[in-house]
Amino acid sequence: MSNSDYVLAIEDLTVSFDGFKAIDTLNLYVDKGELRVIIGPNGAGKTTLLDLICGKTRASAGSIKFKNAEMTKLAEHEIVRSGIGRKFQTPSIYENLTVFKNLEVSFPRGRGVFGALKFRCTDDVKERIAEVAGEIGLEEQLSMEAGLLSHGQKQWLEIGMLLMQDPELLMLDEPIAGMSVRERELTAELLDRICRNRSMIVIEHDMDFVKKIAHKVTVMHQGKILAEGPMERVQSDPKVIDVYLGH
Amino acid sequence: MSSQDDRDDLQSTSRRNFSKGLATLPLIGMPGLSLAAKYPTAKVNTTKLAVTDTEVTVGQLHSATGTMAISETGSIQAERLAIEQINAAGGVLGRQIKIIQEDGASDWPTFAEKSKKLLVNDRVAAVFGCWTSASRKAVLPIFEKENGMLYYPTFYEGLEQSKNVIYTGQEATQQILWGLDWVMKEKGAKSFFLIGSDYIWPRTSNKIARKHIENFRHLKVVGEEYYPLGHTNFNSLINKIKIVKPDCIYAIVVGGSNVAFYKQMKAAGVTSKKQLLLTISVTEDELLGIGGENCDGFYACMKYFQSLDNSNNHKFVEAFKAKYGPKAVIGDVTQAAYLGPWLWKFAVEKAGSFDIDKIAKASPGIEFKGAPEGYVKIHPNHHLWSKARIGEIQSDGQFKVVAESPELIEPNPFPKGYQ
Amino acid sequence: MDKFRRWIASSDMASIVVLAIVVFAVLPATTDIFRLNLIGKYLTYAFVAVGLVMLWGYGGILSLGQGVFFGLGGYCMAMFLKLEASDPVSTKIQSTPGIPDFMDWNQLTALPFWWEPFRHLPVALIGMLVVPMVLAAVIGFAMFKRRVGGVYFAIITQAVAMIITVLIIGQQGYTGGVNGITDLKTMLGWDIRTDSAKYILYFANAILLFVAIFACRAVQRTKLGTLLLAMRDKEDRVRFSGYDVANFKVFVFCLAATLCGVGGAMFTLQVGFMSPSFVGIVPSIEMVIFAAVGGRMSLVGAVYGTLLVNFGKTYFSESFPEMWLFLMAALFIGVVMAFPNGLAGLWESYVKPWLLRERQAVPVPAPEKTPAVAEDPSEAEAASTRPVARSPEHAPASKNRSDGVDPAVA
Amino acid sequence: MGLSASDLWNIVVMQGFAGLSLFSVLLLMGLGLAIIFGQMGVINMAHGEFMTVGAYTIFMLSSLTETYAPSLMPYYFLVAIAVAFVLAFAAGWLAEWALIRHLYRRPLDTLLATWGLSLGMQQIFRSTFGAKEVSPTLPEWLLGSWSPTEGLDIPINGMFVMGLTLLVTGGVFLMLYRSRWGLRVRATVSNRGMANAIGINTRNTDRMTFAIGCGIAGVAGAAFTTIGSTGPTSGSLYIVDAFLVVTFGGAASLLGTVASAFGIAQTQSITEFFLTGSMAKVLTLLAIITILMIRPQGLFALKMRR
Repeated sequence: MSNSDYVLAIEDLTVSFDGFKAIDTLNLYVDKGELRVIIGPNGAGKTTLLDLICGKTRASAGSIKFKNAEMTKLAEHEIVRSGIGRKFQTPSIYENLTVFKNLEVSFPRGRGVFGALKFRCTDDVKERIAEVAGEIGLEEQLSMEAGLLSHGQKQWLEIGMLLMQDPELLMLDEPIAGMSVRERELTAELLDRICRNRSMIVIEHDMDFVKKIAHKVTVMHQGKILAEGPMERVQSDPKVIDVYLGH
Repeated sequence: MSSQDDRDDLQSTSRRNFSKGLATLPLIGMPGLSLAAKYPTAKVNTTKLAVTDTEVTVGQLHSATGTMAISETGSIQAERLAIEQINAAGGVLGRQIKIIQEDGASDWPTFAEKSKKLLVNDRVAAVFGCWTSASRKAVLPIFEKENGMLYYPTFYEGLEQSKNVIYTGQEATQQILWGLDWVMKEKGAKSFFLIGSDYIWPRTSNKIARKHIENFRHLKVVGEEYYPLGHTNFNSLINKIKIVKPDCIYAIVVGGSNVAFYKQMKAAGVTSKKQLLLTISVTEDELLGIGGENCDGFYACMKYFQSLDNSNNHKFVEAFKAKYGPKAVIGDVTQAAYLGPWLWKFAVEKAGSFDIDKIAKASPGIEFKGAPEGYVKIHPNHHLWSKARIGEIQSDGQFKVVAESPELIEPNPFPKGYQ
Repeated sequence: MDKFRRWIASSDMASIVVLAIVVFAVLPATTDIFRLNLIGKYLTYAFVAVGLVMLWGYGGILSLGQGVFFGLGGYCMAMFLKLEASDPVSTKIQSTPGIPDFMDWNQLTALPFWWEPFRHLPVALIGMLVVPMVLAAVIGFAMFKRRVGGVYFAIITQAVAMIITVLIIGQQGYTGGVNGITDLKTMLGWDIRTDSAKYILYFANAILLFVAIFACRAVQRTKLGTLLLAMRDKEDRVRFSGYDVANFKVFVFCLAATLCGVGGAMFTLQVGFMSPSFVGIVPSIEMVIFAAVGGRMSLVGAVYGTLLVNFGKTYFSESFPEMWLFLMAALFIGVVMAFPNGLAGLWESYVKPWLLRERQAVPVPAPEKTPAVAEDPSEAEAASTRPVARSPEHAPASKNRSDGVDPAVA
Repeated sequence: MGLSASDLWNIVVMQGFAGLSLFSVLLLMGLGLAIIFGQMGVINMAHGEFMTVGAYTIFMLSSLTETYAPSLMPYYFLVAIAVAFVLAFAAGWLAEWALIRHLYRRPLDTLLATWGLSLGMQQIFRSTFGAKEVSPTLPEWLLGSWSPTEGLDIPINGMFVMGLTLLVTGGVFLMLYRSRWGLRVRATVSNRGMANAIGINTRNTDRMTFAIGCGIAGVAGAAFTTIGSTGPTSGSLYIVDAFLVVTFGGAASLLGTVASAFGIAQTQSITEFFLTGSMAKVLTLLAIITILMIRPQGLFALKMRR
């Protein structure tokens, strides 16, 4: 079977830390335009999976193919440049730069040393920044130091920084942690909007939120996939209930 | 060392003792003022040096801090003692000597900076200072350019001669050749293992030693090893020595390494009972740190030892201890540093002027009969004629003088056949 | 007058102008040539300090081996000057005339081949820039590609400094050993030891220093400068924004090294010799201290810091020879404890508010905002784990604020 | 060269011992730093000076004993080592209180501050004991060598240092992994906030840890009087080596420090045997740098799930 239909095809992926298998012969396929949510109890290996895809952790075995290109041997920045964006669990933004600068730095031009020296903030860059800022609802805060944003705004800013690069696969690790109810709603809408022309993988614990956004849900447990499918089916899967309720 | 307190009683004892030794000198006891009047400042100082009717300023430039302070402290003390004694005896041309002390801080660029300050800013009439070759090399161009006069106390590698420096220590051949001949003749040494800290003085000295051993005496050098300055572990080296079993170890290890070397030699069973060792880098000062018990029975070749038995030296040791305490020790360089101010004084008086050019011209031929080492004379090449002596290390940190060259040895900083 | 005061307080250009007045007018006018030459020597260290602002303040990379690059630059220049000083006539007493004296003492009978190119001034000039840069690139690629950072990098640079020192001292036939390369006299026939030469060299050095400051300032203002700050605080985020972080670190390391090389070469010219005592660990740490005293985020501060520490060293050691080490120790400890942002921090938090004190009375649309960042405890904590405090009194932070505003908001 | 087989054997044994003895020297000087730098993250550039405190303690007590109770000379050394620990401990306590505790959040700043501290301490030594080196009189039994057979000399001071290293290392291991203090230290290291929250007095723990590290440095300095020099700047001879040992081992791992001391000592003593001293030093350092490049976190880095 050809995997070329999938944006992301993970096969037999394994990683072990001193013998402990955090990810164990895992297979996962993500479609174009799909918003996949990964859930699972703590220590299931969700974040490790994202780390593996974006190259932060190196696989012990298996393959990760993005648009049919092998990712496991690439350096992190090469993975990013091929179109994968990743948001970290705790908002990872440059706190002492302005929101504007945060976005500008993320613009995918002048990524080499000399490119960065030559880079000028031309009109198309400004336009793009304004566009993204509108998308994440931070137009008013562009000149504010990013450290002064609220926790939710910081999460949005990080998503905005990823959007600047217009990735084909966007991976978000707990994007609504620490958000108010109102902010969660806005985030759900935001994710819905930005999902239109790209694939996404989201890790989330909040089941209501998952229900709202997920096209398909993958449940992980002890480094393996326990169940996969639409939310309703997964929710009623006895194995899943077992794991979540615990013994 | 400006902390030295002017204890009048001590000073007067030293003065009394010393004046006896200097009875031959014509200036002792003459009232200063009349002498100064005889030599008006305008006449004796035509180059705007820091000389007034009553005072002449000299500089002292050693490391009071940093790693070299260990070695240079003795020189600072000896020069101060000499200057104090000269002042007590009426000064130079009726002028009291005033000292400006600068700290070279064991850092060659600092030496250069401070020497410039002394010569350009303070216009000192002479500088007593430097210890390592590196510091001398750093200041030498400045002394030549600004036309200053440096009295340099350390035994050194030679290969240098300057109008602006008087070398009161031995150049390499004076210290090396006679000593090597002595171990060959008296101890029957036929094979040598040369050891040094890795810098210019040990390397040049060992080069001269090797040439002497191989080309002139036709004996064998069985090993030559250098270790970085500050190296503290010599066990591997000691094992290498044990393999080749040289008749004589010729050691030029310096600084903190010195202590580690001898302590580890002793611990490895390489003691004077089994092994002959000759060094040119251990004086009484170094023995303070090494501990005599760790290297007793080994030999050092110097021109001066504290235990030297002559009346000049007895007075000198007495005065030194009176000033710096009964536990103070005097090494070869300390004595050489003590010569500096005296040789300068004699040169000024011979020239009748403080001008550097006149002093430089007057210096050759100057004798110091009151020198603790016995007698020295300045050679036209600005080094000193002096004797070489072999001392055997005693466990109390002193040397027993076991041999002495019969004649003064001529300084030869550019020895033919040794380069 | 008010306008002027506000300009002084708010523009980083103003601080450069003030420094220029100090360096080009005040110091030469008030000191004799001996002291001026000393200041010239200090200003050569300022190159290293300026480089450290970029490397450490901006890049967050602490190198304890900057002396290596200073030394290499200095040696390149010293080799050229030494060859010029070693013409066959003035070295005729040697057994091999025409080679440097220390080679002759070490039985070398011919000039080593790698000395040969240094007969030409252009080679020496290029060498003083390229040799430190290449070594920095080699170390940088080896370390940063492997993600060696922080304290590990600092300690490895110490080991490098140690290696280079041992090599230079051990290979004395080729390098002059512990004595270094001394007795340098002329450059292309021009006597560098005269007073007039010292004046000229002082100003040449000062001009080069300002070129360096402007170059660094220009780099700070590019995206690369922003990226350095970004990397320092959130390296992973930069990496996962598609940047090869190591390359940027190598660049800034090379930049700092090159500046060191220029400083070293100017040192050789002004002081007249070069020795391995600069290459070691002690001077390298001292140079870090210059930058720390000046304020590690401020280019201009670094120059003041260098001047202050060295004035202190010279003054204390001349006036209190017994005490001076205590005073220096107190200075270092005091700066680190009380003024972690150095002189620049003092300026930003005391002088500047004072200069701007009437702002409330006469409201003017200053390009600045004054967010109260430092009050937020969680952030203060996050920030303080980094070598650089990022409180609002920071020059670059405020620069970024004013920069960031213009396009989008206006 | 006229070497018999037994001569050769003796050299091999002695060379092996030389390596072990350097190992124990490196380990002993690294241990205190492994606690201060490895566990607390404080870059203590004054570590060498705390060693010098220990060395001068030996000197003072040897002088006192020699003057007032010469009959006790054979025994004073052991007591003096304990006193060296106490004095260096006290000095460390003081330094922590006055200086270090303000800087925990700025590790690189500790480097600068402790550099200043080391300058100050050197000057204190110089003012108190004079600029020249001193030589404490060591008890007879510590001097010389033990020769079980002809031509084989095992340094007694080397064996003593080795024994002491073993003792101190064992002690540190026990303290760190078996005692309440060790638990508190490790808890504080891995999560300061949490440690505070569960009622650990992190401030006291820090001070105690720093002081113990300094105390061990004092013991090392005391032991090194048997093999090295005692002077105001003696400590500076050891500082870079000590940092390399700890870094090379992987800062947070005590076992790493042991392994790295062993590796560095063997490399150095073997290369020294076959090459010149200077080249041996260069090669050893290059090897360390290369391995650190391959394993950026040191030999025994904690592999953590990120």
